[in-house]
Amino acid sequence: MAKKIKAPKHVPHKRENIESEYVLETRNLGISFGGLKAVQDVNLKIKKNQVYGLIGPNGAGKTTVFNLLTGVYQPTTGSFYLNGEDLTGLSQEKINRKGFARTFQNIRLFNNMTVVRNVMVGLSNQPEYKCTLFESIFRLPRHFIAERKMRKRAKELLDIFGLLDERNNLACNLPYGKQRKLEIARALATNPKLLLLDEPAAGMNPNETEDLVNTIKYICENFDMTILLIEHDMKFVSGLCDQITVLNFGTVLAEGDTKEALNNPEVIKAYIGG
Amino acid sequence: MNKKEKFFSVMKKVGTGAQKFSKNYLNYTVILAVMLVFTIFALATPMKDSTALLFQKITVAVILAVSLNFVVGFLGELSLGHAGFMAVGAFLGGKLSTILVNALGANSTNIFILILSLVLGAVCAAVCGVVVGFAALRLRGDYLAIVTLAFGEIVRVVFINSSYDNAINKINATKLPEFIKNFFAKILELLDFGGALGLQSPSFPKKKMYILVIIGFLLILFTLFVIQNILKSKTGRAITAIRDNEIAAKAMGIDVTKHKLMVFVISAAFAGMAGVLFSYANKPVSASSFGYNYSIEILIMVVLGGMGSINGSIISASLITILNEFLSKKLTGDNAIYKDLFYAVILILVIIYNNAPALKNLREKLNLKNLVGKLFNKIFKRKPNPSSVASDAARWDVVPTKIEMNEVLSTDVVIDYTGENSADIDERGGSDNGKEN
Amino acid sequence: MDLLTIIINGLSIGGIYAMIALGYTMVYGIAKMLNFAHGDIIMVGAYTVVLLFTTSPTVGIISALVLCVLVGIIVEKAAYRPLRGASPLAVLITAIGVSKLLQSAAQIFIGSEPKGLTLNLGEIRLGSLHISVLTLLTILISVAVMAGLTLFVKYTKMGRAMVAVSEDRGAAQLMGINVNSVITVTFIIGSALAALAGVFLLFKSQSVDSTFGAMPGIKAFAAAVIGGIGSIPGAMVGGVVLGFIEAIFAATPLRDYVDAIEFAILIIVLLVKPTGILGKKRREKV
Amino acid sequence: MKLKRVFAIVMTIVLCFGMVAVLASCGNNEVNYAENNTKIKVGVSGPLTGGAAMYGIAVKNSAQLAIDEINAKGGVNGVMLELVAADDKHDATLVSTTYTTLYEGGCQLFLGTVTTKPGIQFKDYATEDGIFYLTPSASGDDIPYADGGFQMCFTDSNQGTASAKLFNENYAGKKIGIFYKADDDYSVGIKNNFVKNLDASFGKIEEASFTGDTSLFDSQISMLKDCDVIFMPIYYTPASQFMKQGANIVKADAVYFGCDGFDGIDAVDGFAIDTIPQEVSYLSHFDSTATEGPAADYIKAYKEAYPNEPLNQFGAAAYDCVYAMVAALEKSGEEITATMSAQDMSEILLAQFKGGFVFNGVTGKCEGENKSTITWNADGTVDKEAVKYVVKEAGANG
Repeated sequence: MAKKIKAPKHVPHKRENIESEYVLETRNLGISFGGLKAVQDVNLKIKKNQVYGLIGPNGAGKTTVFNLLTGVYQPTTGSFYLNGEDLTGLSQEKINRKGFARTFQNIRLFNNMTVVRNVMVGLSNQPEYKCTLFESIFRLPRHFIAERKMRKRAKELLDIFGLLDERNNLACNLPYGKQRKLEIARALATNPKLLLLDEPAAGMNPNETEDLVNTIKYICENFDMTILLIEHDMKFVSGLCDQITVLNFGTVLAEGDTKEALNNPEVIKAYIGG
Repeated sequence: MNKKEKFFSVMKKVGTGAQKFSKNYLNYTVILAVMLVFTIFALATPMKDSTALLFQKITVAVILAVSLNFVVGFLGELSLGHAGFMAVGAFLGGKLSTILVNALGANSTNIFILILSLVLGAVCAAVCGVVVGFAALRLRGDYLAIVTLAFGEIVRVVFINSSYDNAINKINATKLPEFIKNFFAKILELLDFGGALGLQSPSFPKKKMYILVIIGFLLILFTLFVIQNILKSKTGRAITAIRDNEIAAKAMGIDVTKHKLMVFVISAAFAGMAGVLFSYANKPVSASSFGYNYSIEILIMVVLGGMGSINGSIISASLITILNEFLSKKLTGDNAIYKDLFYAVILILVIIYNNAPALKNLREKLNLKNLVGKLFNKIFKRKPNPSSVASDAARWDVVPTKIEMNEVLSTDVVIDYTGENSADIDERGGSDNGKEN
Repeated sequence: MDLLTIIINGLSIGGIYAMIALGYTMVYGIAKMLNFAHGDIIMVGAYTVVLLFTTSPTVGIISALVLCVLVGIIVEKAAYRPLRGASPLAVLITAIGVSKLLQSAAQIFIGSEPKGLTLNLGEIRLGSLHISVLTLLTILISVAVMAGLTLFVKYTKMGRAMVAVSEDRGAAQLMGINVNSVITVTFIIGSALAALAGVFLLFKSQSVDSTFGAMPGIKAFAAAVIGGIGSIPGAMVGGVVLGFIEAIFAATPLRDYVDAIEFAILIIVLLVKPTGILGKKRREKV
Repeated sequence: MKLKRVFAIVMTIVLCFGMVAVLASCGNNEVNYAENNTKIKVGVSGPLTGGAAMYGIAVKNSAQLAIDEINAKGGVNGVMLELVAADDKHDATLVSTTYTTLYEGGCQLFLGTVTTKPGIQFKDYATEDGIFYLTPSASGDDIPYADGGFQMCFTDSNQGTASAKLFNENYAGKKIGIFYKADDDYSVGIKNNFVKNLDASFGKIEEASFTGDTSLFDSQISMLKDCDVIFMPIYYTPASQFMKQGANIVKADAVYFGCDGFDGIDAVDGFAIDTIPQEVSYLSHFDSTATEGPAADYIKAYKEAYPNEPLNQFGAAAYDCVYAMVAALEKSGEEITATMSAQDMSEILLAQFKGGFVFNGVTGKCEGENKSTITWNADGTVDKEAVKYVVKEAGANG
């Protein structure tokens, strides 16, 4: 039906796994919309248990990188690897199942579902809660076992974020800060190897931010997690990230240790203006 | 065992089953109870034909409304072709029962044949559900609604022209070998659904209609069993997650394709079953009964009962069917048109009341939403404190009314230009909320 | 049937579809809603003309325009505006309700029997070919309307405001555009086009009943989609394409399946190229 | 918690009892004629609203007219009649309501349904209950049956055959076109039989069709424009639209030839039939333009009683139906009471109608002041003479 006659000259990427010591490695990752190169030549290398920052002025292409990594957009150039496994060109849900989980800049919760059910949606694909549709419909034992286990796990996750008491409230009724936390909890529920946080501290007051920093640290340690985050709050970034990449106009401006990169004159110029 | 003892032993079994159900599943209990009372009455005294016929209509309407609600209320997609699925079930099931009854020389009330027809009707409708479901993968909102409407019309046109006497005559007039002529004649005969007049499939006589009603009640229970169990499982959470925010659902690893297809297929299958029930109660089965207007009638039941409320659908389908029956007897002549006007006005008012952003405060103050469902919850099931209202087991009763749903639905068209899994998402609805980056 | 006749028949019905589709496309492009009641506004217009035709056709046509515009404004204010910002599902269901409301109101006020008139505008004969004056008028006026709309959108302040609202309602509002009034104007234009289409449709069929506009309305929406919704020339192209499809299939043994074929084409277009022939593609930000 | 559960059970019981009460009030299946009936009830199911309302309303009014006349003359052996009309909107699914309304409401004489589609369901129910009906206008081939379903109108196939016969005799050598409605059983039924019985000498027949509510016939007119005679087995509304739209395109000396559905075409709203140049005629069992004779008497009486209501052959047939059933009852010589059951009355009627009952009515061919002669075949079909009526001669006068 949909013949590829009209398709843009997009050569399908042939997936090849590589040897890599990094949790996430991207090679020359880029995308162009029409003629506009929104992101080009991004090479990220993120080690295990690292909290990696992706910063840059507005419109630098940070969220686009996230969208590329999570399969929302398909890269026009380059590829990316999770522990050496090539994930380029996979669909969003497949990438998630491989081990990428993300939050959104504009919160995207399942608003008309309760908090605990939001998290349970994230748990759906875990092998330990496996039960088929048939088992669910006919209420076979595995359904109940899976449900009980999922609920327990969801409560544990909510407890970490201090949301346990809110678990039966609708997600849309939560205050803003808690909605952010719920999004992270929900992302964690998919048991990712890499967590992508898109401006997790946006709109939070200093107390909440500090709280969040602690939570992220906690996650990193206790969940054996690697985190890639986008943030504008430099204090937040320097307090959390050991390495960062600075994007500007879709290209990498600087990368490396947080302090060094932030003191890079190019970066300061990009931020302060020039 | 004599008839009476047998009856009581069955009753006892059903009784214990009912008690067990009533702990968690109120609607099963009520429907079971109604069914039992109906059965007792049907068996004990010959009931009026009109009563049995009315109940027959109610059972069909309830199955249709609940299955449509599965798509509209829970998946959040508008289907204007539900009558089309029903037509597929009615015609194919009816055709099968016609063939079987003729071939086996069986009675038209043969339950075995009825069950086979129900299965075939459901399967064929489900296949159509796959077709429409595929459209649902690429389209959303208004566009999908139009596709479902178009589907319903196509089904209607195909069935209304499904009389091939002329074609057979033309083939017979050619000089083809006899066996080819016979072959074509056989094929066309198989595809013949009566055309303009409709299919005269076997149906239950009025006096036996109560059997069809009981089967209808059992099918309602089956519908509820399947749909409610799906909704109260991880699949159901995934479906409501897709409704609430498709992009986030994908990011949570939910296979949107699979779930959307599944919802359309299941909903279509039940509509198909309702169609078979319909074909067993009506003669002829005419394609003109399954037009766009009938789809709208089902939609009205769903909307008035509350999108996303199964109990609401059951109640409103029953009440509207009874009201229709009552009004069509009471309103004669020109007055009958007022019924349509009434439904149209009620539909508009209910939607505005439930959805208008400006009425949010009023809504919260009056809190009428799902009034009946809430009354049910209040009286039967849930503790009266507010946290229990939000108890997650009951949360599938919630209707999306917030702007957020707009966010989901505003992206009408998902196009896949590359033919791969690229995620170019066409924005047609234009988002109203400035939150987007 | 010879080819020329098919072409003329196609243009004649296609012109009317185009006129309706123009209204659809305007409303859909700017108000972002599928106005199911558009077809029924056509019916309102046609009824007005029929009832006033014996008095004076001109008065009939003018009152049809006025009444349709009034109905359009009332419907927009009373039924659609309260739902601005609500889910499109709700708006769509309301539109269906409005459509049913107009139909049953027409039945109550005018009756379920069709009303008719007899009109003969004559025809032009070119050899064996007969072209009715009405067909020529239909084509001319729909082209003129399309041109007028294009100019209006391009060169007037209100037109540019419409484009802005259709591109991004939020941003347009921030730029000081009164979105409400833009949408009202859209509905006025759409309803006026519906009235015009109603007049031509009536002159063609010479009879009207309460479901007069329903089918042409849905088909014209199909035309708008095929042409590319939101695109003014697209509506024109879509309408003519649909008119040709109808005329061509009417001459084949498949004629009884014409509706099904048109809807099948609609589905295929939506699945393969949802932006239609002349529509453009946009992407959503995540 | 516990209280709630108890309450739930109580509520369920109350609900069930409520239903019991509802069902009980419905009573059992036996219709109590002795209690309900003081007059003989005549039941008819027809479209009183919707697109086909003009037929149902004409039937209802005409039946009422006949009943009023009979009552004024003292009823059936002194027992008065009463009409019960139920609205089926030409929808087969509503027959379950209309039939039970009539039957359970105590009707004893049945006019069946006005249209064919609901009529099939009606026939099923009537067979089950052992009810006789004489339908004025449900012309489908499936409607009549030997054990109780009789027709006052011709069946579709008989109309098709009769028309073909007329064509074979009158229009030999002309180019024939057919314009029919593909999704209407009436139209398709007549058309198929017409084509089947047409002489082979006519050569190729142009067929054009339409479906649904379409009112634009450009393509169909283009296809039929060269035909000399256009056969139109359709109702008058689309026929009038076709004629108006094709006035200048179709041959000016062509003939539009219709069936009983044409009856009333000269009274269609907004259709100035004199402005079209072609001839319009039809084959029917009733002449609604009659100015003298029994048909004219009926028309006059109808117009006096219902000046603004639709008048067509459906009504005339219904008028005849009521008179025919009453005549049959009177002829039987049995004692007729208002409290007889429908089954008993049906038995009497069936015996009469199957036993060579002859009725003189306003439909069929009336010679001068004499009423027509109508008899019935054992299979329920009617035997009377159809007449070709010319509504309008060729040539435009307007």
